[in-house]
Amino acid sequence: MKKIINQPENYVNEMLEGLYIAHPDLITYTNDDLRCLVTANKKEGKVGIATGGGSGHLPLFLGYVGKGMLDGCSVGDVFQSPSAEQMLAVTKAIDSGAGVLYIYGNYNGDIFNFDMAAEMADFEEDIRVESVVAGEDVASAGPSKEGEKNTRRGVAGIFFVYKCAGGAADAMLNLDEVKRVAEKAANNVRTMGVALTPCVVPRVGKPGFTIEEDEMEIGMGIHGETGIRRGKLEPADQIVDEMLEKIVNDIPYVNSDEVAVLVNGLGATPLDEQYIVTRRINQYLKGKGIKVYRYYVGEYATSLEMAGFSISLLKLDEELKGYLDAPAQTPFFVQL
Amino acid sequence: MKKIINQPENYVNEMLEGLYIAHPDLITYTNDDLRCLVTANKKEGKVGIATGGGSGHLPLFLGYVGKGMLDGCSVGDVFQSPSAEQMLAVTKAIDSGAGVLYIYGNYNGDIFNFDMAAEMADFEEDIRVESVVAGEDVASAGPSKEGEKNTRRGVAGIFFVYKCAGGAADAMLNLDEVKRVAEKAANNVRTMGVALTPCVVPRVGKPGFTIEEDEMEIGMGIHGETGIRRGKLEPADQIVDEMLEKIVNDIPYVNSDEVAVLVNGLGATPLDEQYIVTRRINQYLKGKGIKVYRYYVGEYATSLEMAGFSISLLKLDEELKGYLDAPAQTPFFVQL
Amino acid sequence: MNRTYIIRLLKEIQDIMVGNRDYLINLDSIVGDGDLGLTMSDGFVAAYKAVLDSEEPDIGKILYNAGKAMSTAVPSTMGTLMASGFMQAGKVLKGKTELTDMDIADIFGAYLEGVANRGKAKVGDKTFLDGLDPAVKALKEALNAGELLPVAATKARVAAEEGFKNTTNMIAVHGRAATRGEASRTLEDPGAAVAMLIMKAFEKTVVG
Amino acid sequence: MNRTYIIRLLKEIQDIMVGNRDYLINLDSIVGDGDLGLTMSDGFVAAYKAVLDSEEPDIGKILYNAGKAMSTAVPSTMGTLMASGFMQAGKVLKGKTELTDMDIADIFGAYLEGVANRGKAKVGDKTFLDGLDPAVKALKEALNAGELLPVAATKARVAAEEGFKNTTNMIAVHGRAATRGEASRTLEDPGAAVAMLIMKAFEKTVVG
Ligand SMILES: Nc1ncnc2c1ncn2[C@@H]1O[C@H](COP(=O)(O)OP(=O)(O)O)[C@@H](O)[C@H]1O
Ligand SMILES: Nc1ncnc2c1ncn2[C@@H]1O[C@H](COP(=O)(O)OP(=O)(O)O)[C@@H](O)[C@H]1O
Ligand SMILES: [Mg+2]
Ligand SMILES: [Mg+2]
Ligand SMILES: [Mg+2]
Ligand SMILES: [Mg+2]
Repeated sequence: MKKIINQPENYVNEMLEGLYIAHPDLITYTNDDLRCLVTANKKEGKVGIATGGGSGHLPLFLGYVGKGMLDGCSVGDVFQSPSAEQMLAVTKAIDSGAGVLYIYGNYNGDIFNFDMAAEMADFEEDIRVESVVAGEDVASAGPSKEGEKNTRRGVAGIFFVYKCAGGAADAMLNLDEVKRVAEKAANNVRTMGVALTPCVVPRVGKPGFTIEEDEMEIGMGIHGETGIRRGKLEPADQIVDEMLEKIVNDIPYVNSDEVAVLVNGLGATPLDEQYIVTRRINQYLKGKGIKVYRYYVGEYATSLEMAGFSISLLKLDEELKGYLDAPAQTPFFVQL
Repeated sequence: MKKIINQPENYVNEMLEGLYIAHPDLITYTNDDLRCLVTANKKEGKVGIATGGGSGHLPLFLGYVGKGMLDGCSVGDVFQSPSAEQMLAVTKAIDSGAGVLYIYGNYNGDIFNFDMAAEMADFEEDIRVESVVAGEDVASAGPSKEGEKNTRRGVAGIFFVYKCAGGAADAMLNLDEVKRVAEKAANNVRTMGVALTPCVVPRVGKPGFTIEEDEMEIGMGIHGETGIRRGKLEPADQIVDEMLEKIVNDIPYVNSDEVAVLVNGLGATPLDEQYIVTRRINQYLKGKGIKVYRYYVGEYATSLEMAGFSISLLKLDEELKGYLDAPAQTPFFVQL
Repeated sequence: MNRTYIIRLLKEIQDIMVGNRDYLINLDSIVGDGDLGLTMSDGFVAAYKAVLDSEEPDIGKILYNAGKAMSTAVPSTMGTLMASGFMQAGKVLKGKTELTDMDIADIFGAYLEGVANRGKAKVGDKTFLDGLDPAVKALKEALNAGELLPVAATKARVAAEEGFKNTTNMIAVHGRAATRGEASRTLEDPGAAVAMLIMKAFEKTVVG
Repeated sequence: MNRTYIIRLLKEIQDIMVGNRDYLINLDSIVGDGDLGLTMSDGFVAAYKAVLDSEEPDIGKILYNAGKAMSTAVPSTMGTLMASGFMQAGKVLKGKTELTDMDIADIFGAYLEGVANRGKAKVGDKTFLDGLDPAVKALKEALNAGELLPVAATKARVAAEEGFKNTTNMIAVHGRAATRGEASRTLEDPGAAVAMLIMKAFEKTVVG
């Protein structure tokens, strides 16, 4: 395990200490708990947006707290949910009377704790809370049928949900409206990933799985969850085509649809390679008659030092375009 | 070699194609050559700033072309200098009568080519060009004596030189003044790095060096140049202390000096670890009575998929603070 | 029975979870990530500690506080589900300082309800519910039939054991085990084992 | 001698670099990164190609264009240095269409000057200069002493060979080899080998 760390037990807290030191103008914490991260610029009267989840995915989740996006984030241990109590503390700190929207990924632990926190907020604090769960990894399960629970894992596409909901809240829409926008984004985003190397949870000290020197795993989750298939590493263009085929057929997209594209590095994959991927995405979507409104390329949701990347597509309408384009300023994402 | 690429020969050009697709509002190219990258928002009357160098260091070098920083960048093959002809093409495209400043790293190939380009610009195009060479890796050589050539390698600290010079040019200072500011920044920045794993140049296909599973190399350069010492991997705090000791004693910094700090990931090292490093830097500098004016944390100058990080300190005065704080917008760096 | 009994019950559950830490780790290592022994022993220790020194006479509040402490200590899948069970029991029992035998059955009934509401699983989904649901049914049936609490508790414990064993005939549809699909059938569900252990601890508090 | 001679000279240099590609790769692999055989053969091929089909009578322009082509093709350390040599020679010879023997010596003198200006190395720093500098001196001395060009060319070639061999008594202070410090002394300098090859090619054009 080659990591630049001190005691593995202190990994998350020391990371957070560094974070508050580097970004005092944007973020702070509440409840005397480093893991209850909130914006340093609370906007009165605005719907608060909270997220949360396990550590090990920076800039996810906490990195999107700031102006124009999220207002708070509860921070768990590596790949572990934070507690409902921490979520509640964040909720209390960011509510300014307009209620709070939770946006988080579709994982058991997070769901249970956010649900519990929402109940506590209601019973104990009289804060109205609504929730939107992002689950858009097309590799993790089939599409959910009408009325059925969505069992797909939430991965990098949650960035688009944050951005659109953040834009809506910043425009002073009310809680129901912000929730509607977040749901629209969540329903119209699809992601697929590929992993080349495993990652090491600091307290575990060894890789969560092994993969041969000439292999890749298409569809692997951001905690190393099993993907769709493992096979020999292929040229970038071929990998991109396979991933996009699955994504594009899932919504499905039709000719002349407009999308935003997120190319996301999982940790160890250089930016160069992410742009080689971008080039192919552009060719592929052109071939399908799908227009790209905007590209985002970089590390948006990682898995420690895993090598690999994911592609997310967000199908846009005029409303989503507006909120996507709205300015934002957070420690890891600035848009004018 | 686990890379998401097509033919290694096409690595740089395909990366550039993706880059232009993703950032059409900020960058374009000149001379029908993808490798002659220039801003899409030329500001008339402003001193042009050009850089250039080998690929494999994204976001360096090209990623800082945009508003408020650089105006152009010639792009070489991985770890290879671009040609003087490409530099000249960029120079011609970005000059708007106020002359052009070259800022680049202290490497033989780059120096020879930028010097040749400057001569061509003068002889063939009547464009006045000045140059500032960044060489601030304290691990690569001793400090240069009065009048002697600086033999230190240029690494991540060049970001500060870009930022300050970019701010000065954007404030419409003339070429001599912009050069003076760039030189001041270059003279007051110091960097040191540590590497944990090697990187693979795509056309070479195998690591440039080997390093044991429990070892690190302090002071290694961003092309894998030999460092100061190789030893067992140590806790983060100990590594930081050793690096800062060397940096702080080099200028030297004195009590109550103010600095900007850049914590830079070399490629595969997660952001979490970079913040663990930030935390310790803060403790260390506090202990020395050195004030930190501003932190920058993230991947600013990488070495493909190398694991490791570097620390850069820029000693500030009021003038540099002003230019550092000035707004900028490039594909990889946005500051309000 | 009053607050003293409830605290005794929490202590027995704590002890049995600590004692079966490795057993649970092993069970969870086969189908999941192996953390269940750690989270259950840490979690029930936290629940017991939180109420041990309180003077609180309201049994509802005691149970609620135990749940909150647990949810803070171990915000994992089962940690949060067990906390939800306690908190629901707390809400249902709120205001009581003395318990009838039927109140005891209601505690477990509410606990079951709390877990079911939180996890949204159904009986038969191969979860904790498949251990606790038959136990609650057996407990209530026996008390309704006029049996004494110790006899009813033993019946509940036996039902929980059988429920746990029956999970080897079910396909997992929740959590990590679910990704195995049909291959999960013959495996014992670790969460159901926790239900069985809770019932064992309960039996001990009344049978002695 | 006119443009035909210069093009012949460029062809001979190209041929010798292509023929010594592996020799230069091996030399540079010992002290550097092993690319010198590739950059010198690619670079001098590009230089020759750029002027081969031109009708340009101005010898200065021919040399300048050869240099520009080389700098575009191989922007490496030695690639750019060799290009700088050609371009300086081009500037000095500008306007000439016929060459005296002394003009030939001036070409190499200017080439040396171009490399020295670009690289800012001194004779004795264990570089290309240590191969070419003694050769240029020998060439001029012989011509000044009234020797015929073929004889002078042979003396220059011998001097370059000796200069190259003498680099095994120098410590490298530029480029990759410099990081070795004292340990670089006994190694042959690859750049000086290139100077020796250039002089061999030159000798061939006049001795036949
Ligand atoms: N929705 C649910 N409702 C009730 N119990 C559940 C649910 N999902 C999972 N479980 C139980 O949780 C147990 C695993 O708990 P735990 O080890 O904490 O989960 P993990 O480590 O996979 O997050 C399973 O054996 C199952 O009994
Ligand atoms: N400043 C300099 N002036 C003249 N020649 C130099 C200088 N620096 C290096 N050289 C020559 O360049 C040769 C190496 O060239 P090359 O292989 O292109 O360099 P690299 O691959 O290390 O960039 C050395 O053997 C030396 O003769
Ligand atoms: Mg990374
Ligand atoms: Mg990276
Ligand atoms: Mg588990
Ligand atoms: Mg070389």
